[in-house]
This record gives sequence, structure tokens and C-alpha cells, in this order.
Amino acid sequence: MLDVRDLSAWIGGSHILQGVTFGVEGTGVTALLGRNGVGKTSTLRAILGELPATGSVTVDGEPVLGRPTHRLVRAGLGYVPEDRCVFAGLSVAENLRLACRVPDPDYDTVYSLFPELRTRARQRAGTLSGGQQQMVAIGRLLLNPNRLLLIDEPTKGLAPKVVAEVTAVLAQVAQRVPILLVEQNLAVVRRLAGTAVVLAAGRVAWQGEAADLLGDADRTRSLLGVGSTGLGRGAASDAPSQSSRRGDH
Amino acid sequence: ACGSPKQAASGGSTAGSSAPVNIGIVYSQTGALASYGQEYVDGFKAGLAYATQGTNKIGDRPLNVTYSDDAGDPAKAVSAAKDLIGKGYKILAGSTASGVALQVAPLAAQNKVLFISGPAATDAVTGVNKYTFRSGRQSYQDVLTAQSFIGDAATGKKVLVFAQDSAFGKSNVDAVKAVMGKAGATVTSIAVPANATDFTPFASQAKSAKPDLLFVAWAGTTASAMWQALDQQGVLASTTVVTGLDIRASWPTFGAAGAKINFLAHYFDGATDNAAEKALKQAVPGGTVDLFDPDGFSAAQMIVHAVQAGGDDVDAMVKALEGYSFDSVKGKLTVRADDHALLQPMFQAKLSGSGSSMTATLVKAIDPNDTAPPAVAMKG
Amino acid sequence: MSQSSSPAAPPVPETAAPPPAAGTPYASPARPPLRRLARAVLPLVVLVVAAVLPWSTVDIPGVFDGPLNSPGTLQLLALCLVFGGLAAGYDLLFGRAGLLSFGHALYLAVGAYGVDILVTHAHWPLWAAVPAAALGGAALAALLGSVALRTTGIAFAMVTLAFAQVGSILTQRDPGGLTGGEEGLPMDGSRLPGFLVGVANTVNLYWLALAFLAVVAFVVHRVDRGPYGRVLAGLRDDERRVAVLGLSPYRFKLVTFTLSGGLAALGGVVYALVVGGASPALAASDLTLSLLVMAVLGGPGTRWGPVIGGILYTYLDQRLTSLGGTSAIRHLPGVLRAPLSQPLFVLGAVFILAVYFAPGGLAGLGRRGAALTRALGRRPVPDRATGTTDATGR
Amino acid sequence: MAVGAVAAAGGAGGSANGAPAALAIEGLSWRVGGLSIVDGVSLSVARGEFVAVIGPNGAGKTSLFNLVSGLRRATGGRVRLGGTDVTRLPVHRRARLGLGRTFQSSSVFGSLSVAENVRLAVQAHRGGSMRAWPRPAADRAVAGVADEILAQVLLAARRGDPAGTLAHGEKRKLEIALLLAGEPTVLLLDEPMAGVSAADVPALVEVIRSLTATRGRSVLMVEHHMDVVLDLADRVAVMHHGALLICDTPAAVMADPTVQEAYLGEEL
Amino acid sequence: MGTVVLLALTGLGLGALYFLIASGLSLVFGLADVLNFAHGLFLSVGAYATWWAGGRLSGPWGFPVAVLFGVACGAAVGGLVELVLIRPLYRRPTEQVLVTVGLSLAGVALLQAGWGADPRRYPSPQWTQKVTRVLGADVPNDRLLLIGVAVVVLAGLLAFLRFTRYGLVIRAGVENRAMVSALGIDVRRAFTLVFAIGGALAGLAGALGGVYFGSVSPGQGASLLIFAFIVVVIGGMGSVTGSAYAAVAVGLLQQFVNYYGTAGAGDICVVALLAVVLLVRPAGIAGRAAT
Ligand SMILES: Nc1ncnc2c1ncn2[C@@H]1O[C@H](COP(=O)(O)OP(=O)(O)OP(=O)(O)O)[C@@H](O)[C@H]1O
Ligand SMILES: Nc1ncnc2c1ncn2[C@@H]1O[C@H](COP(=O)(O)OP(=O)(O)OP(=O)(O)O)[C@@H](O)[C@H]1O
Ligand SMILES: [Mg+2]
Ligand SMILES: [Mg+2]
Repeated sequence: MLDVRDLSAWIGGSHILQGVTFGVEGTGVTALLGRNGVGKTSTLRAILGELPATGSVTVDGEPVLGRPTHRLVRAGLGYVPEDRCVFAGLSVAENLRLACRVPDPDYDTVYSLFPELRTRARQRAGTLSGGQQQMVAIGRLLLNPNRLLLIDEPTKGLAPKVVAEVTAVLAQVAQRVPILLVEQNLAVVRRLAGTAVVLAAGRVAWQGEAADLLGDADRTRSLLGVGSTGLGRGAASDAPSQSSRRGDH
Repeated sequence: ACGSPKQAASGGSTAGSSAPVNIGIVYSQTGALASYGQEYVDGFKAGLAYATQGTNKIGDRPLNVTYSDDAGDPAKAVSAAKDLIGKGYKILAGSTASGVALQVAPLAAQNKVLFISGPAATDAVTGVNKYTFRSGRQSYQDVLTAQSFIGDAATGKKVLVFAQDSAFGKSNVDAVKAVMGKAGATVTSIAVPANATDFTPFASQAKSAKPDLLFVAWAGTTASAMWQALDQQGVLASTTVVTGLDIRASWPTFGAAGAKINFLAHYFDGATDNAAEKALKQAVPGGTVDLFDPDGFSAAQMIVHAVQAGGDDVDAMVKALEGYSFDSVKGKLTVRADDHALLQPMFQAKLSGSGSSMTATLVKAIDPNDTAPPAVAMKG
Repeated sequence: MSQSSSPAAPPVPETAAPPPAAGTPYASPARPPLRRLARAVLPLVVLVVAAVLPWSTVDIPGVFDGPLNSPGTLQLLALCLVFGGLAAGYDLLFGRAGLLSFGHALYLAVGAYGVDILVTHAHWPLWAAVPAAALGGAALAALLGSVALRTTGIAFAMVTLAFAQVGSILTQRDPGGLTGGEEGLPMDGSRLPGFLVGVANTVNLYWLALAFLAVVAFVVHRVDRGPYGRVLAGLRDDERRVAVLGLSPYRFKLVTFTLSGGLAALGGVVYALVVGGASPALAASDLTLSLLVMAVLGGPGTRWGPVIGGILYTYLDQRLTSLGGTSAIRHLPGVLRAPLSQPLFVLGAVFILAVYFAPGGLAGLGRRGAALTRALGRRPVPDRATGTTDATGR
Repeated sequence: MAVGAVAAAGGAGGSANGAPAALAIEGLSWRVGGLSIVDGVSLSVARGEFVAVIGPNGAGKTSLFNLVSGLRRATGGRVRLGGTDVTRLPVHRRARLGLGRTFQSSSVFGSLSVAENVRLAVQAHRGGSMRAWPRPAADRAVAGVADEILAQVLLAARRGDPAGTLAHGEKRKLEIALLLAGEPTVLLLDEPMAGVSAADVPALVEVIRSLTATRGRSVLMVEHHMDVVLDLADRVAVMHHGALLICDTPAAVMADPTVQEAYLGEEL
Repeated sequence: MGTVVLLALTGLGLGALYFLIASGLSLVFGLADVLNFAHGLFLSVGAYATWWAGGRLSGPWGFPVAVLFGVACGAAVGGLVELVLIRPLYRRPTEQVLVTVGLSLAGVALLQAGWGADPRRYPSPQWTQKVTRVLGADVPNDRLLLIGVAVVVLAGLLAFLRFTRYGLVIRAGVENRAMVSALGIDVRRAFTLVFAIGGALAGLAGALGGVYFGSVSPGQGASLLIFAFIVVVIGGMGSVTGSAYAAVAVGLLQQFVNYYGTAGAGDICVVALLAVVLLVRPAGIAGRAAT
């Protein structure tokens, strides 16, 4: 489906991606993991032609590097950027309308998933809460049919309940469309991802079955720097730290 | 190479039997008044040829004329003048814009060089200092010409001055008050912002004032709209309207109004017929003389006379020019000794025809003495 | 959410924010002591050279008509220096604090007309008139600034423009015969100290202008280096953040506005002395625009950019008028001659080209050149057609 | 509901034991365009206390922070910092009184280097920002402090780079650094962990813990990562539709059925 | 009575002129977020183009055709400027504005080089210079013409913004260009279009401005620009309807103050109005939205 070979990208003269190579199968979720600043977002942006890049990227065999972003998107690459990028000056409705590429956009899915968006249709997106903005960003994606989705930290800033809901939706979507997902919440990754790609310093450090990664405590720690229990709710609230703080005052 | 910071300034052309006479012309080659400047320079060249019988020499001293552009900006004019003076030039002329003339004049006094102001019409140049002369007319002379339209029967007449709200307009208003007020007329004025977009309010103010004589003091690009407003509000039809005749290029902008206006003219093609005029007419490109050609012409005549009499001694030049009376394009011109005002004939004219084929016809020429501005004390 | 523009405050248009990074010397890591020494000493060397310039009789044909020590050249240089200083002072607002003012000409005019009127009409001695005019300008800036700074972005630009426009209209209208309207107000030379009067003394005006430039450069540089400059840079990036850190943006902006206004007024004073009078063009909004152009030409927020920009712009503005006369132009075919003999045309064209080929201003050229070569050295040339690249990529 | 909250606050908030609460919010409200975003919230944070604020997206948490820090003018109620009423004070005055905050979506000085960002914050706290001439001793001191702080938040490596070029997670850390520099007595943290990679969470948790453990600072923190909340908070306040549902010990809150249903949903 | 009617109608006419100028400015500023100093140049281009064509055409349809020609030229110049000068700079908003500044300098000088600094008589049809008697006031016909055209333009613009997606696309594009193309939209075309429309509106304003002034001169556009700016800002940057209100207010204010107050006080009043509005409502009458 998506095939990234030896992808290198530069920002302001610094070599951000140094030959990233991985692939995404026809269905399911491929998780792109790694610490802050290793180049996850840059990878997505390079694929979409937002960064000057070299190497080869093909979707269904056809090369995409160097083609203007809006062509790629029309061709079916959906993108949810990291910092949401809702248009602050536009109303929620306008934000959605802007995203429609097809005559019959699928508003039902969007509104059933985020009722908020219907009730706040006329509100300026800039005044939305962080989470609500995230909803708009994801909603924009689901309006149009896509061949491949590139999603950057969709659950960031969402309340646990919404996280669960979004995760569920993405799971559904993933049955129809393959997703390349950047995510920090390992619980979500565990729930969604079939395969995982771990980046480190602009290179691929590991790739394979997500289960193998998250199943194996040492590997998780070495690659992601956390116990595989990661961010399961309440997991990290271990006694010593509690008591230690209590002891302080 | 090393020298003193003041060295070049003290340098200059040493008076020699055949050393060239340096003349600096600082005028508007570019900028808003470019076409005035053009006319002035055409006239000046013609004048030099005329005054030197085509030799462009005085005695056997060739005339070396340097033309530099001030773009209507005093700063540039001052730079240019200082540059010329620094190079030892003792004679400056030009200044198309009043603002420029006023800022260059002091330089003449400070550095003891001869300066002959050009088309700049401001009265302030007259008597500004002993080294400054003028080769054109001044606002006051326009006004005195305007008065000639109502003659001495001004007593009890209502005169309204429709003037730009600017120094130019103000000086006109003052002059009218002085002249016609003295003659017994009651003078009122409307000061109109020069850059106003719509003149209807002012036009209807003028209408409701019902004057016997409306004197319009206007210059600049908005003239057309202004006249149109006056015409549309029926002012032109209801009273005698007098204004100055601008350069030929602007005539069409009077539009329909043109025929209804009495013009006082500094000069226009065909106003006079004399030797100088003939010489000028065949010298200027296109063969039609216009408003400011005579100014350049007379400037040249004055310079030549000054040099002939004074050589390189500026004070001698000044002496020679004071009271100098000569025949020029406009007729007999006289430099009044005590304030350097240039006494000259003025004209009344009518416009006829339309579009580019408009022609001005002479109604009456006014004697220099009838348009002589009151003498002012020499300031510096 | 709080980051995106709230409905209350108008979105600060990017036009108000000068190109980032250009302004901050901080971004650059510590440089070797030698370079730093050079940075400190070089300006002094330049200053000294500039100061002794009038003794040189070198003639640079084409650049100046006349040797360096000829009054014409000195006068031209003096004007250039004045505007160099003015541009630097304006950049304190625009480049450092990111405040886009369209009304800076007002303070310049206050200085010029102020000193002119005090000397010519009120017959004050110069030594009293100069500080009075300069402080007057600063005071006015403080007053109007305290009002205008309640708005931001384009709104701020327009309020300042409005104030300046009133000033411009007033000078045009010649209230009480003070300003001389469109004819301007020549300085009464007889009331000035002798060493400032007369062509022979042009050199003193030159030194005066140089001194002014030095003062401005010193002030700006101080502001730049000290903590104060750091705050300004912060304001330029994110005002709200500065407030949250416990500093009052309004206070800092007002101080800067006043300071910059005062410098402009001082510049006006010097201008009036150099040119020997004041003219309404000084109060026109065009002049503010040209200050903006100068700053951008040189590189807003950079140390020497605005100065260079101001000098260059003024030089062109002054010299291009005579360009029209040169035979080189006169013998061109009409299509070319007509535009090229229009100084403003050449100036505008030059400016546009500069914006393109010297983004971040002339001052940025060197730096960018270096960066470019580095980047090119590092990165293989991608073959856009196929999206592939030669293996030398890594 | 708010009333109950006040009671809860009164109980747990340090105001019981005589000394004024570090931060006291009393019936704070904010209405825009007819709808009320924050609705009579009352809450007090004792000296050295750590209170977490949770609630569904759009509950009004960030808005509450904006009211407390002064970015928005409250339409009702008052805010006290250590006894002084700051309801009418401008942002920077509140900051001077020891109130510090971070933003949900990072806002750092993009064109300044990372180090300069922190130095600016340090000097803002230490004064002398109006100074336009260098004073080596002071400047060096500032730089020193800044570097310590950068080391603390694991950003020392990037001190030279323009802050605008930081990756998202790195910006979050810089936010905290700016906060530290101000040595505030009351901290408002808006989702400090959002976007921070799992690997760095524990370290940051420790940084935040040290913030409070030392010098008895008080913290009000919005966070959606429940484990972090449970780990750090003494009390948890739950907001819903702009109002305060409950404010109680973590355990009690987690047990509350409304919270379960409205906020937490079922475990992934 | 007559005077009041006269002032009111001519005031409206003035307002209409201001609006015609401001509308293009406002569109470009509100949508593309470029404070277009070259707008005055576009204006002059339209005026000169119409003047040029009007001199060559005759007959009842001569002038309308000439106006169309002027509008077309304005549009062409506008589009061209965006393509050649603005587009390459979209990452550098400040420079965009500055390029328009440079353009306004160079362009006006160019016109001057071509046709000289002196005003040229404008080939307005006779009837525009006649007056119509309304309630005892001789109202110049060109004012009525301006009012009519202004209304049409307003309606047209609102329709454009409401019924096409362009308004949306461009407002979004100004905020975050990359993101718009990440939604699969070609922003650049939209931007060029808006500049072309802005240019066309300027051209129209220039063409009719010529009728209004009875002459054309290179600086004409620039001299009107400052009031256009004021109108745009008072109206709320980028709000077309806001500009309409503001234009009328400014026009009437200027007219009446100029008649009843001391001459020329009008300008100062307008400027004062601007300052007051901005201090009370920094976002202008209508806040900021391209509607
Ligand atoms: N504009 C820029 N200029 C220079 N470097 C940049 C720029 N933007 C990002 N970088 C650097 O590129 C590297 C990768 O950034 P990227 O955003 O892809 O990381 P990331 O994996 O998405 O991090 P995070 O998990 O925090 O989002 C980071 O080190 C960042 O500092
Ligand atoms: N200026 C405004 N106009 C209208 N509604 C607003 C405005 N500002 C905020 N809101 C609404 O107020 C509610 C609270 O916003 P807030 O950002 O405080 O939520 P939050 O609790 O921080 O949510 P999140 O956890 O997603 O950040 C949201 O529904 C938001 O849409
Ligand atoms: Mg990222
Ligand atoms: Mg929030």
C-alpha cells in the first residue's frame, strides 16, 4: 500500500530524517512510535510533500514524492496534523465544509461520533476547547473517502472517555482504510496497532508486530523507554512515590 | 590624497579673460512640477542664445551651464545648490517650486552668490535678501491684474476669494484684501483644502455668498473637479469669475467652464509680439510659447547682463541688476532696486474652443506700473 | 485553545511581525573571542574613518560628483547619515519590538519644525531649541503612544497613521503662519551659530549628522544587548506570554515608543540644520513608509541593517535625480529612458528586487549565503521528476 | 453543586487551619455570548497542596485557568492569592504575586533560542528587565540559573536552537522550564503531559513533583492522563459544563459513578 | 433644505467612491491578509486605461466599453502582481506588503514617465457632467451613477463571498496555507483570483473616479488611498459590509463638516473618527470576517 524507502528530509539545513524505510499493508493500523523529536511528525509531513525530501515514497506503486500536497490528498491521502490546525477564524461548520472533497460528505459518522460539533457548528473554532479542536481535526478526515490515513497523535488532550471512543472509531475505519498512526498513548497503540515502526534519531530502530514490541517488556523499555504497562490508567501510581510526596509536608 | 575639509568650498573659477562662466540651474526635471521646469529651461536656453547673439559667450568667456534636478524637494535643491556653490559657481537660477526658492535663497546670501528665482510665485522671495532676484511674476501681480477686471469701481462691490487652504492660497487672499479692500470692496474668502475630494460644499458656499467678483486662486491636479463643481452649482453663470491661466496642458481640464471664466495671465502664446518673443517662439520645441518660457528667457537675459557688468564680482552683478530694465518676451521688465521685485506687464485673456484645440485670446495688457506690488524692505 | 486568536483581541496580522530570527543575536551560539572583539571594535574603526573622511580629497567618479571633501558630497553624505540614524531609530519599534507604526514621520516633523520655529519665529538660541524640540517629540510620542498602544497590529498602525495625518494636515494648513504651509519654513541662518552656516561649513553639518547616527547606533545597540532587548524580542513573539511571566507589555512598548519617538525628533532637528529648514514632506505618511522601506532594505532587527538601508536608500533617492540627466540614460531608446529618468521608478524597482534577492535585508545576505552553502554541501539534489535521488544521498 | 464543592474545598483546603489559602477561588463565573462557560466555581488550594482538575473536553478547565491567571476577565466571583484579592489585577501583576502558568498548546518565544527563552523568564522574575546596559555579574547569574533549569527539564542539549524549531514534546518541556524560572508560589499547569512521549513522562512527573515538594508550592493541574493525576494529586476536582462537580481525594473521585460515566468511560 | 439634500446626496456619492476603492482593498486585505499599498496604482491603471480607450472609442457605447477595458486592465494587473510578486513571498507576509509599497512607488513613476505629471482631461460622457434637480438641489449625475454602481458592487461581492467557497478557502489559507492544501485544495489559484478581483474593483473605481474628477493624473489613486484605508479600517478589516457603512459615514461626515464647519475640518474629523472607532472597537465596526 504505502512504501517508504530511504526517506531523508531536511528542515532549515538540519538533516531530520536520515533514510527511513518501512511499509504499510493494505489494511489495519501501523503505529509510528518514538520519543519526542525523533522525527515521527516529520515523516508524515515528508510523505505529504510538506518537507523537502529525497528517497522514494510510493502509494499503490505510484511515486508521490514531489507531487503537490493537494494532489496527493485529492488522490486519497487523509491527514490529521499533530497540532490540529483547525482554522481559528472559521466556524466549526466552515471548518468541516472546507474539508469536503466529495459531493456527498459523510456527516453522519462525524456527528454521531462527536455530537459536540453539531451543537457548536457556528462557534469560531479558535474558541473551542483543546479537545473539541481535536474532534474537528478528526471529523474533517472522516468526511471524505480515503485510501490511506496519516494521523498524528489523535488522542492527545482528549478525555479518557473520548479517547476510548476515538480509538473505537479508528478501529472501525481501519477495517476499510489502512492507517499510519503516530501515538504516544501505548494503551491506544496496543488496542489498535497491528504492526509498529519505532524511530530513533531520524532512523528506523525497530519494526514488526506491535504485539511483539509491547508484549516484550525489555524491548519496550529499550526502544520506548517505558515498562510495557506504559500508560495504562493508574498503572504508574505506585506506592513509594505517593508516600514519598506525602512525607514531604 | 589629503586636503582640508573646507578646501574645495573656498576654491572656484579664478576670473580670467577666457575662463568659462559657470551657471547653475536647479529646477524640477522630474516631480510634480516637471512640465513647468521643462518650459523654464526651454525659455532659458532660448534666452541665452538671444542675449549672446547665438554665441553663448560673454566677451570671449564661454558660458558653462549645469542643469540639476531638485524634483521639487527642497532637500535635493539645497544639496544641488551647495554642490554647485562648492564647485565655485557664482550664479544660480531655477527653482520651479516656491518651497525650493525659499530654501535656496538663504544659501545665496550666506555664500554671496547670485540667485535668480524662477517660476516660483510666492511673494516671499521678493526682498528676501540682497543676492536674490526673480525672473517671473509673483502672486501679488496676479491679484492686481484680477482687480483690473472690476476696475476702480470696486467700491461697495462684494469680492469673494475662493482659495486653496495653503500658503499659496493665503498669500492670494491677503493680497486681494490689501488691494481690493483698499479700493473699497468688501472681501471675504473661502479656504478650500487643496486635496479635497468633493468641491460641491464649497461651490454651494460660494453660490450662496452671491459675490460680484469671484477670484479663484487654484493650482494643482484637482482643478478640473473644482471647476466642474463651480459650474454645476451655477456659480460661473451667476457672477464674474477671475482666475489665473495655467499652462497650456491644463486648459482642457477647464472643460465647459473655460468659456465662462475671465483669465488673468502671466503669459500665453500670442500675448505679445516683439523681437524677444519671436526669438523664443522659434527656439522652443513645438513652436508654441507657454506660461513659463518667458521666465527662463528673462533669467538668461538678467544673468548675461549681470556678468557683462560684474564679471565674477557678485556684488557688482547685484549692483548691475538692481534697477535694470530690459525688453523681454513679455515686454519691458524692470528689476525694482529696493526689493528686487520684477515689474512686468500682465494680461487679461479669454479661452475659446474646446479639447486640445483650445486657444487663448488677449483681451487687454496691463501696464507694469498698474501691477507693481508694494515695495517691501530688504530683509537680509 | 488559548493560543488561537480569541474574539476579544483582534488577530495581530503577520504584517506586524517582522521576519523572525533575523532580529535575535541570541540565536547564534557564542562565537570565538577574536570575532567578538572584532564585533566590538569594528564599529569604532568605522566611526573614526567616517570622522576623518572630510580630509580626503579622493574623487570617486560616478559615485559622487566631486571629491569627498567637496561641500556637495559632504551634504549628500550628511543626509544619508541622518536617515541612517532615523531608520535605526524606527527599527527600534519595527524590528526590535515588532510594532508597525505608520506615523513615525510625525515625531521627525515635530523635531524639524520645532527647532526651526523656535529659532526662526521665537528667536531662541540654538542650544536651547535643540533639546526643547527633541524632548517635545519624545513627550508627544509618550502621549500619543499611551493612547495608540491600547490597540495592536494593523489597528495600531492605523491609529498612529491617523495621528500623523492630523500633523501632516496641520503643517500643510500653515496655522498662524508658523509652518509656512506647503512652502515650508526656511531656517533663519542669521540666528544660527556661524559654524553651521555657509557652504564652507558643510563639513560641520556632516559631523553633526555623524554624531547623531553614532548616538542612535549606541542606544539601539545597548537596547539590543541588555535584558531590555530580550524583553522586546519576547514581545515580538508572544505578548501574552510576556505578561504571564510578570512583565507589563504595555509599559515596555510605551517606553520603546517614546524612546524611538525622541530619537526621531532629534533626527528631525539634525535634518532641519543640515537642509536649512523644514518642509511638509517631512510630516507626510510617505516618509514613514520610506523609513519602513529603509529598515527592511537593510534587514529589520539586525544590528547594522537599518543604518545601511537608510544610507543606501537616501543615497539612491538623492543621486537618482541626477541619473536622469546623465548621457548614458539620455541616449537610451524612449521606452527605457522615460522610466529610468524617473527616480522613484528606479528606487521602487531596486527595493522590490532587494526584497526578493535579499530576504531578511542586506545584513542577512552574508549569513544566508553561508547557510545555503552548508545546506547544499550536506544535501543531495533530489530529482523531482522521479522522486528518486542518486545514491550519494547518504 | 457548587455549594457542595465549597464545603469540600473548605474542608480539605488549608483555609481551615487559620492561614489563608494559597489560592482561593470564590464563585468564579465567565459568560460569553449568552452561554456560561465557567459557572460559579469555588475552590481553594492550600499552601503546598496539589489539586488536579479533570473533566470532559470543553468542561471549562482551561477557561478557569484563564480567569485565574487574568487572561480573561471574570464576569462574577473573585480570586484571592494568599489572601490578596487579585480579581481586578492585570495578568502581569498576578504573575508578580507569584502566580505562574503553562499553556495547553505550547506558547514559547519561537524566534528566541531555548536558552534565551528561559533567561527572559528568569530576568522577568529577578527584575532589572528595564536595564539596557549589560551588567556582567547579573547577566552571568541569569544565564547560570537558566542553564540549571534547562538541565532539570532535559532540554540542555537544545539550548542553542530557536525554540520555534523544537518538536512538540520538547516545547512542552520548555513551557515547564519557563514556569520554573518564575519561582511561582501557585502554579497552574494545563495538560503538561499532552504530547510528551511515554519515555519522558516519569522524568517530567518527577520535575513537577519536585516543584511542589520544595518550598511548599501549591499546584492546580489540568491533566487527562489519569495515572499522572492519581500519582501527583492530593485532591481531584471534577469540572463538568463549567461547574465543579466534586472535589475530593483521588480515590473517592475515581469511585464516583458520575465521574466514571461522564469522564472516564470504560477502560481501553 | 436644498443644501442639506445636496450635501446628503453628494456625500453619499463621495461615500460610494470611497466604497468602490475600499471594497477591493478590503477584499484583498480581509481574504489574502495583504495590506495592498499598490491598490492606488491599480486604481490609476484603471483610470488611464479607460482614458486611453475612451479617447479612441466614440458613440453611446464608447464609454462603457472603455470602462470595461479599464476594469479588465485592473484585473490583469492585479492577477499578474499576485502571480509574479506576491506568490513567491507567501511565507513572508511583511515582505508581501513591502513589495506592494515598492510597486506603488515604481508604478506611479512609470505612469508619470508615460503620460507626464499633468492631469489629462477625462472623456466622460456629457450627461455625467450635467446635474439633476432633486428637491431643490442640483445633484451632479456622476454622483448618482457612483451610488448605483456601488450598490451593485456591494451586492455582487456579498454574493461571491456567500455562494462560492473561495472566501472560505482564502480565509483559511491565510491562517494556515499548508493545512488548506493538506485538505486537498489548490490555494494558489484562489489567491490569484482574489487579487484579480481586487484589481478589477480598483480598475472600476479608477474609471469612475476619472469621471468624478474630470481628469486623470498619476498620483490620483494614491491620494485617494489614504481615505480608502481609513474606510477599510473603520469598517473592520476585511469586512465588505463594514466598509460600506464606514464609507457612507466618512463621506457624509466630510461633506457636512466641510460645509458647516470651518473649511477642511472634514479631513480632521474623519481621522478623529478613525482613532475613536479603533480605540473603542479595535476590530472596527464589523469585527474581522470577510463577509
Ligand atoms: N522548523 C524546524 N527547524 C529545525 N528543526 C526542526 C524544525 N521542526 C522540527 N525540527 C526538529 O526535527 C526533529 C523531529 O521533529 P518531529 O516533530 O518530527 O519530532 P516528533 O517525533 O514528531 O516529536 P513529537 O513526538 O514531540 O511530536 C526535532 O528534533 C525537531 O527539533
Ligand atoms: N470565546 C468563547 N466563545 C464561546 N465559547 C467559548 C469561548 N471560549 C471557550 N468557549 C467554550 O467554553 C468551553 C470550555 O473551554 P475550555 O477550553 O475551558 O475547555 P477545557 O476544559 O479546557 O477542555 P479541554 O480539556 O479539551 O482543553 C468549551 O466548550 C469552549 O468551546
Ligand atoms: Mg510530532
Ligand atoms: Mg483545556
